[in-house]
Amino acid sequence: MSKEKIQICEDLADIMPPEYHKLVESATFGNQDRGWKDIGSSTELIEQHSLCAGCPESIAFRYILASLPAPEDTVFVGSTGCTSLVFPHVAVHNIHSLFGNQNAIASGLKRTLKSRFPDVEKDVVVLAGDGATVDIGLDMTMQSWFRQEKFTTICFDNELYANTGGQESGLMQKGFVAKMAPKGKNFEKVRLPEIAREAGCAYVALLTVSKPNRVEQVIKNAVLIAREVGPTFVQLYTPCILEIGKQSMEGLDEMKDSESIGGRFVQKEYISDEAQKLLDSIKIETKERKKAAKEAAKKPVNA
Amino acid sequence: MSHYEVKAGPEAFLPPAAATMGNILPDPGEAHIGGKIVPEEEAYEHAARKILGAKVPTIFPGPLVLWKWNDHVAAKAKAIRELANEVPMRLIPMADYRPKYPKIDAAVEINPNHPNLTIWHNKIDVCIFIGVHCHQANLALKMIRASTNCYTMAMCAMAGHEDACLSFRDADLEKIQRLTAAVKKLKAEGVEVQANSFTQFQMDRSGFVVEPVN
Amino acid sequence: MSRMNIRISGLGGQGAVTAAHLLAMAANKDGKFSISNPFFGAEKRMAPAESYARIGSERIYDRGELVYPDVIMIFHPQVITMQKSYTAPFYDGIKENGLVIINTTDDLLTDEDHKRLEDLNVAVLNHDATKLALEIGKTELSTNMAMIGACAGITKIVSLKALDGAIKDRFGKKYVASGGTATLDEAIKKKYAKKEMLLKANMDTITKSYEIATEWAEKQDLNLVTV
Amino acid sequence: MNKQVDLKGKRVIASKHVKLGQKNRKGQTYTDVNDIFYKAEQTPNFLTGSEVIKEAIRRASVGTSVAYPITPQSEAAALIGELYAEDYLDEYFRGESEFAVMGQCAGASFGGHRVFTTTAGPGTLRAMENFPMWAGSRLPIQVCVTCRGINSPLSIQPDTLEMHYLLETGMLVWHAETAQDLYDYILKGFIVAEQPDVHVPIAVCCDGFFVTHTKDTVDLSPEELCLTPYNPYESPVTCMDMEIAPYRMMRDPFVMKSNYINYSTHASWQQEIKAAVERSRKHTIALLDGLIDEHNSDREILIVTSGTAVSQSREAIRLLEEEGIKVGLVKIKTVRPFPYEEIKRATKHAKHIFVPEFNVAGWMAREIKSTIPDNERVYCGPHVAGGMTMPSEVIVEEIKTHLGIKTAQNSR
Repeated sequence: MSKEKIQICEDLADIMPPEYHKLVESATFGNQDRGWKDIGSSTELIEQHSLCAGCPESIAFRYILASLPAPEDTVFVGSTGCTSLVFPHVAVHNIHSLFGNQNAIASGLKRTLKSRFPDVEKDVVVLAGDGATVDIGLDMTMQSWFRQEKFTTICFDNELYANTGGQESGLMQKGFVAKMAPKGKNFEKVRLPEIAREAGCAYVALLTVSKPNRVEQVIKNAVLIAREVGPTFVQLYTPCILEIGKQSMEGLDEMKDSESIGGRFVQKEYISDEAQKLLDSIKIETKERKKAAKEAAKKPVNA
Repeated sequence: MSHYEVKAGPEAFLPPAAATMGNILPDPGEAHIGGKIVPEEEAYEHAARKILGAKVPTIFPGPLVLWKWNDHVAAKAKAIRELANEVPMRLIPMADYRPKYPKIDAAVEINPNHPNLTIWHNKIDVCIFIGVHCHQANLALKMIRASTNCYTMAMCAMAGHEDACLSFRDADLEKIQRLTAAVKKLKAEGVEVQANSFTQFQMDRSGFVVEPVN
Repeated sequence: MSRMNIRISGLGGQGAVTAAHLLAMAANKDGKFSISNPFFGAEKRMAPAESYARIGSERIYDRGELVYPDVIMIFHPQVITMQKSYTAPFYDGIKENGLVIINTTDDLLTDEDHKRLEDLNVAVLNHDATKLALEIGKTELSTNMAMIGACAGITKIVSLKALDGAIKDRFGKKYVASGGTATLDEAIKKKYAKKEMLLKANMDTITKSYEIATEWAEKQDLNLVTV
Repeated sequence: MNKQVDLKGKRVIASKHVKLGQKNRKGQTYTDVNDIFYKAEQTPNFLTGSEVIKEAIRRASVGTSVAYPITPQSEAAALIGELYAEDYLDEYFRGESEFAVMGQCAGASFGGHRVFTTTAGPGTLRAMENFPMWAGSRLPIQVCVTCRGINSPLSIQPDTLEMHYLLETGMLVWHAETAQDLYDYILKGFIVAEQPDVHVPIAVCCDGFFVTHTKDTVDLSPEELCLTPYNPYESPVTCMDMEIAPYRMMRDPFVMKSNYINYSTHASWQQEIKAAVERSRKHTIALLDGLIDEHNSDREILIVTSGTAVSQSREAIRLLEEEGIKVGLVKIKTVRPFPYEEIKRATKHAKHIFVPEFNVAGWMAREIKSTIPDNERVYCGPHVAGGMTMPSEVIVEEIKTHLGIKTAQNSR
């Protein structure tokens, strides 16, 4: 599709509530250089969310939506969990189906969109929690990587089952006392980034959402590499402040602590050679495009 | 023929879907009134009379005609406006189907998850759904029948709706115009509009341009 | 209405399923009604495998395991000696005036078996199909062809011409029943190098076996059902 | 309870699609389903059920098929792979489990493809969570269920218990008696399931081995004709391709939190799925010539059943007839929607109604008992299960015993 399609019929425009006018007028659909800085003004992202106040997941959502290269041609696949409370408010088609089969749904969806629209890049992005990605859905997560399905998997890692009240998950750290781990979790946090790399992902990133520019770059890399090269995986630490006993304002500090040296979420990136080549060429293209735009702006209009 | 008459409600805490009561959708060239299959021609006049006899006749345009996703719907939107102006009828949009957070503004929009709020708030007694995806329209129509006294009609672009009190099928631009023509004809024959006077609200991105006045 | 029910008991890999399909296809070509189906457990060589061909003068609805056969063919001695069979004894359910063809050189039946079959007036032919297959078809894999030939020779349930046509349909074009069967087909094809040679060798095996069985049948006092 | 839809002789409105008459990349002509079956010449072929599935899919303009091996459907799923290699399908791959396969099918259907897959026995149960999700999401996916045993101990043989689990999933459930039925139902099933007023998934069931592995004569429509392709925009819900409004669109909205919605939304949603299944009657009657078939249903003794049990009953009726016992037959073609009114009418004169079934539960007999008046007329059985065959002689024996007619066995 093109952004031109997201328009209101003139004859009925005056009865449409303001939020839809904003959606059309100030959306960054079609803008190649959209990014996290647009979150204050672009209402195609999320206007309101229904997560707990101060939840880092809500800000992660906004960064991700702002960083998508082509939201007008992106379809999300979500899974059961807190994220599914946000999806109805997002101006991108999104599918919620079952718990754990998000990567299976995305596999069928991506292949179909590729076959129906061979000349358009339709991006499919999976966005699910750690329970869905690692526990109940691990086989489907990994099998989609084995099969080299060309879409991006994003895992919101809050190290527990937040939506059901804080139960142990595979991505929980060892020793953490939680529901269903009354004596503390007795095995290590699953090393999903390493698994992703070994399972065939062309690009893997592990980070927190404390720094928006980093999130933006990682999401752009992941989506663009998924188009051309193969599966990509991004694991974002979005602590559940409620379940780890923190206050609304303490989410950012928690993320900063965990990403400092020796922490669980020191930023890691794995880029395959082919993916790196692609990123390099994109970098050059972007540079040239911006330079040309700058020069065009310098020239007098009637020249 | 059906024994289950689809009437304006309130019908029950949870009324059955009309299809499970044996009501059948019309074939091309037909429509249904109250569950009874009639020639389409008959339905235009019936619908026009219902509209003209209503105190608060309202059109609920759905996303398929509010959003200009192709040229045909832009033409349909124009025809809907003409119908609304001809009667006149109120226009209240159903822009999408999401459960809205924190709440929907029942005065100026309708949501398929809470359609009765809009009917109650605006005291709507006759309404037409146009351009709503069938699944969502059926949910809303049935919930309206459950708890309001609104007479519902559907201008469906596909196979029609048993859960409306009256339904057209294959409704394209021409059929919307024919309904407008039926209204015009009745008015010319001396049928008077019973609608309460009102001002159609208008909005832009800053909010109301014209506030709804009953 | 007349009907002949044929039950084939063999071991996985012997072509029992193919045999039933060929008989049914041939009957179909002769203008009779027919239906055939296999019955087996998890796919495995040398495990019991059964198949059934029902041939009749009117449309046949009956399917599944054939409990009351007119004709029983035993493709491998182990069906009897090792009880590799879904029905035990292997002739359970056979109808009066029936026929049993066993691929064997020796008599495998006990005195008790003989008595029971005699009481039902069931004829038994010990037929060395594997030997025929090796001699004429030049491969043990043609055992099923020899068995089909014997069945047709005695019962005349299908014509040689129709069998020839069925074989051409089955092996003449690319046919993949399952990975396993495809491999088997390939193995046979390699042995014969050319498809035509395979078809001819199969048909020769059938024909020779048909002649031997016809000769045997003429000496018996058979009262088989005809279709 | 619904009234009977009398639409015999009507044509289903199937193909107002723009592509009618055009050729696809394989040179097949997109043809109205009515013309494929009722105008074109049908040619007899001697094929197994699995080969018949392949031949149906060859003519079905399928976009995506996802495969997973489980006996007895593996062969059909693999044969569809051959069609993919020949470029009849756009997408085909092997999934990692039935649960995943059904998810992959859902994804393909959400994206706007016509989707076909196969499953059997334990696989059907592993996939089960997906089926009500398909229905609730209004995905008109077709799954061919080649029924086999599901219980422990393991059996790969025919058994129709798994169909019982499908009854309340919101899917259309049709039960083929023969390979011919299977061919017809697969092609016609797409057209019915994809009607915009229906638009729910369909399970075309058959008894594994008895149909899939049996070679039988089947009339096929010409290879040069194929179904008109699926139009994803002629749907009661939004196609998930960002090409259609509304753009702020979740399939399906998480109608869970009471502060957003009235709970009647959820209830109405379920009712709407049920309603969609009911709406399929109109189209199914036109295409399948009724939801049931009747043979001498005015007789006092009737057999009412579906699937292979019908075939075995036909033979049993033949045998009984030879002894002068006259028995009528009602074949049930669709289990969802259930032909309540048709069965009520067809069994009006019957004094004894026998329901032979290939499962221990006797679910079909329960369905019939809950439908007709004076249901003590219904005799639940005979039953076989776990791969046992049901010889016609056993049906004969059980009918005679129940009616108090002496036989060699029951007088022992």
